[in-house]
Amino acid sequence: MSEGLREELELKPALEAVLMVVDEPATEEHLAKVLERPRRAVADALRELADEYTVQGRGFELRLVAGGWRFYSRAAYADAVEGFVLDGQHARLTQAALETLAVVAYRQPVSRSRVSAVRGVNCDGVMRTLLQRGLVDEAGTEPETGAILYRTTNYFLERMGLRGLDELPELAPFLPEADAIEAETLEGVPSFDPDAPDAPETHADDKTEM
Amino acid sequence: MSEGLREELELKPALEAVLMVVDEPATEEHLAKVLERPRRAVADALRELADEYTVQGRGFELRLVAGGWRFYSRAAYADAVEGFVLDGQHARLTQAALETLAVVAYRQPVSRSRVSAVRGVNCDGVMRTLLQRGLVDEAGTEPETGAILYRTTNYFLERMGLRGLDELPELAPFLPEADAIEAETLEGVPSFDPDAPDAPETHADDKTEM
Amino acid sequence: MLAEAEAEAQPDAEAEPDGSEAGTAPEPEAEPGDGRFTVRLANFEGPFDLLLQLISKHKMDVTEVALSKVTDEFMAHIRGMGPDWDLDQTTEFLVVAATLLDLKAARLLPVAEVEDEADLALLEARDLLFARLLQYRAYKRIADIFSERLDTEARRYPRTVGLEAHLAELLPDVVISIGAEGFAKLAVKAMQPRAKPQVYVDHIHAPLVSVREQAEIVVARLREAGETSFRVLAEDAPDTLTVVARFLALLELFREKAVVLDQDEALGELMVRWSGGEGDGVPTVTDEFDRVVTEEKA
Repeated sequence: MSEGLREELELKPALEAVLMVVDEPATEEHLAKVLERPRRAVADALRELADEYTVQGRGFELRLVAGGWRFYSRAAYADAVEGFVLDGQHARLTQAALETLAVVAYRQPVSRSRVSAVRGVNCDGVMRTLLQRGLVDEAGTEPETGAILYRTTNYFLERMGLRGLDELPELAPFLPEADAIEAETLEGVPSFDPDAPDAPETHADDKTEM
Repeated sequence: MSEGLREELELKPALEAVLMVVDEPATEEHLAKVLERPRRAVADALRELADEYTVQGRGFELRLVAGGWRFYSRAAYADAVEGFVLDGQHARLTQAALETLAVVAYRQPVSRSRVSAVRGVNCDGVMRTLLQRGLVDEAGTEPETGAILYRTTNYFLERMGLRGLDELPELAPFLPEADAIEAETLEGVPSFDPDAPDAPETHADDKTEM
Repeated sequence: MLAEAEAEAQPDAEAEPDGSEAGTAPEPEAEPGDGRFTVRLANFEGPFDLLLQLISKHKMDVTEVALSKVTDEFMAHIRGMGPDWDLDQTTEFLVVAATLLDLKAARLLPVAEVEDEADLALLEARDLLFARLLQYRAYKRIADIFSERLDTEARRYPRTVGLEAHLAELLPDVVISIGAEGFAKLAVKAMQPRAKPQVYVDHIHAPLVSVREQAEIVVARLREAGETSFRVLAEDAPDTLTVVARFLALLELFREKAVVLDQDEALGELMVRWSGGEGDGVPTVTDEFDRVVTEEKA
């Protein structure tokens, strides 16, 4: 990271920015390294922030759990959070989650990067949701790349009302006719498009879905 | 939810606690329903919180984007965040894609051929890119011609940081002789909200004198 | 003149395509050229965009702009940029230059008083072209604003942290309401192969029409009919280009004194009479119009 970062940025808001969006708890070492500050300063700043939030009666808190720092909802407001999580709105999957689930179902076992390549968008966040909802789980790793593979679960079958994967409908009847594809393809891309993905792997990062 | 919740909890920290766990922008209606408070009170509290974070110079901000509220890291600390978050960086759009997106944004729902007519070149390939990136989607067909119509998505609003389409800048100032242009161009494009954090009028003015 | 004054106020006006031209060296503290195209004409010097603006504000007459010179300058500019040439800039130039050309053509056509509907239509067409140009420029500026906003927004990251395990357990059961068939359709849609990028050039190169070939058709018909109108001769032409080719063939035949042309009034019916005799030989129609247009010096 640039020399400028260390000079210009205040430590506390920089820590707040990072911790607000990182997925996994961050260790003091890692934070100190990326922000180029002494670990001691980082540790002090984190504790000061945590105290500020408590003093100000914020609904969130900054906690050190198992060696890493992370924002959590404050326990006093657990009822509100649970009410939100329990809300019926969470029974439904987003369109992105459904599509990703469909790709996993028909391509399993499959890695996240393969799914991203097929869908043309980064699917990391969505895959996390599907894991969390128990609809997919991990099924070993790809021998060549070491990438984690995913498959659908029994819970998925249950929610779909299927007895087994062999009851998933064949895709063939839903495929557009060959000539229809060709016509559509020709009509669809007459102009040069420097944006079009040449390497799906890289393109997949263009957009991250939640 | 229990009668107790409404009585005991302060609204602002309860909102903070809930917003810690939201995955996608949360609407004021949804938050009001879950917390059992009037929408007006929820809306006011959210705005007060957003102001507090700005006044206190926090590294995060609370924003209303695409109809919902959520926490973001503040732009000033992007370098620090990027030290941790590797994905989520967006590939830039080409000039052609940006222009097509601009026409769709103001003319939606609009067919490809109408967009091509404005830009003077075929836009099919570019439209496909925008579809793939989730910035536009299909919105039915034109009754007379059967041509597919396109509109911008919520994801477009999110990427642009807009609350809604009514925040798009006015087109009229960019047309030197507005009265010479078909009137429909000018309809339905109110100006950016002058209260918006980064008053886009200033961008607009920068661009007017070339 | 005004154009120069405005051009000077605009830093981009100093952009040097290749720095080879003497006498226009940028000022010492001026920023290095950003690769933007600059037009140099007898009556104008400055960025292309400024030229458009002046035309749009009626401060310059499009008929006084030497488009061929603008085109030559642009080609030089693109060459000067070498491998760094910009497809977007080139495309934009083509779009705008084509519109300017339309506009200029419309302005150059003779217009007397607005008497009949044809004249009105001509004026309307001209206004439409003009409107199209302005509209395109408006969207281009909006696109710049979009680009800025997208860049700014990309520096803000949303919180998308997963639920803690104890909360995730509370989540209600997932409801998948689209059914197995809907699910399969969704899979097909999601897995549909994306088209590979291709460069289609059909819209750039119209199919070639040979004036020589069209001349043979015209000669054959005239020999048979003796005299007919150009309208009849061009009646079955599949496209405008063929009509043009047949007209050019007529000009060539006229030059060879193989036809006699007669038109009573401007824009009236053009009558064509064969005067090339009975022999089998086809009068010489050169390939003048068929040759690939080579680059012309400005």
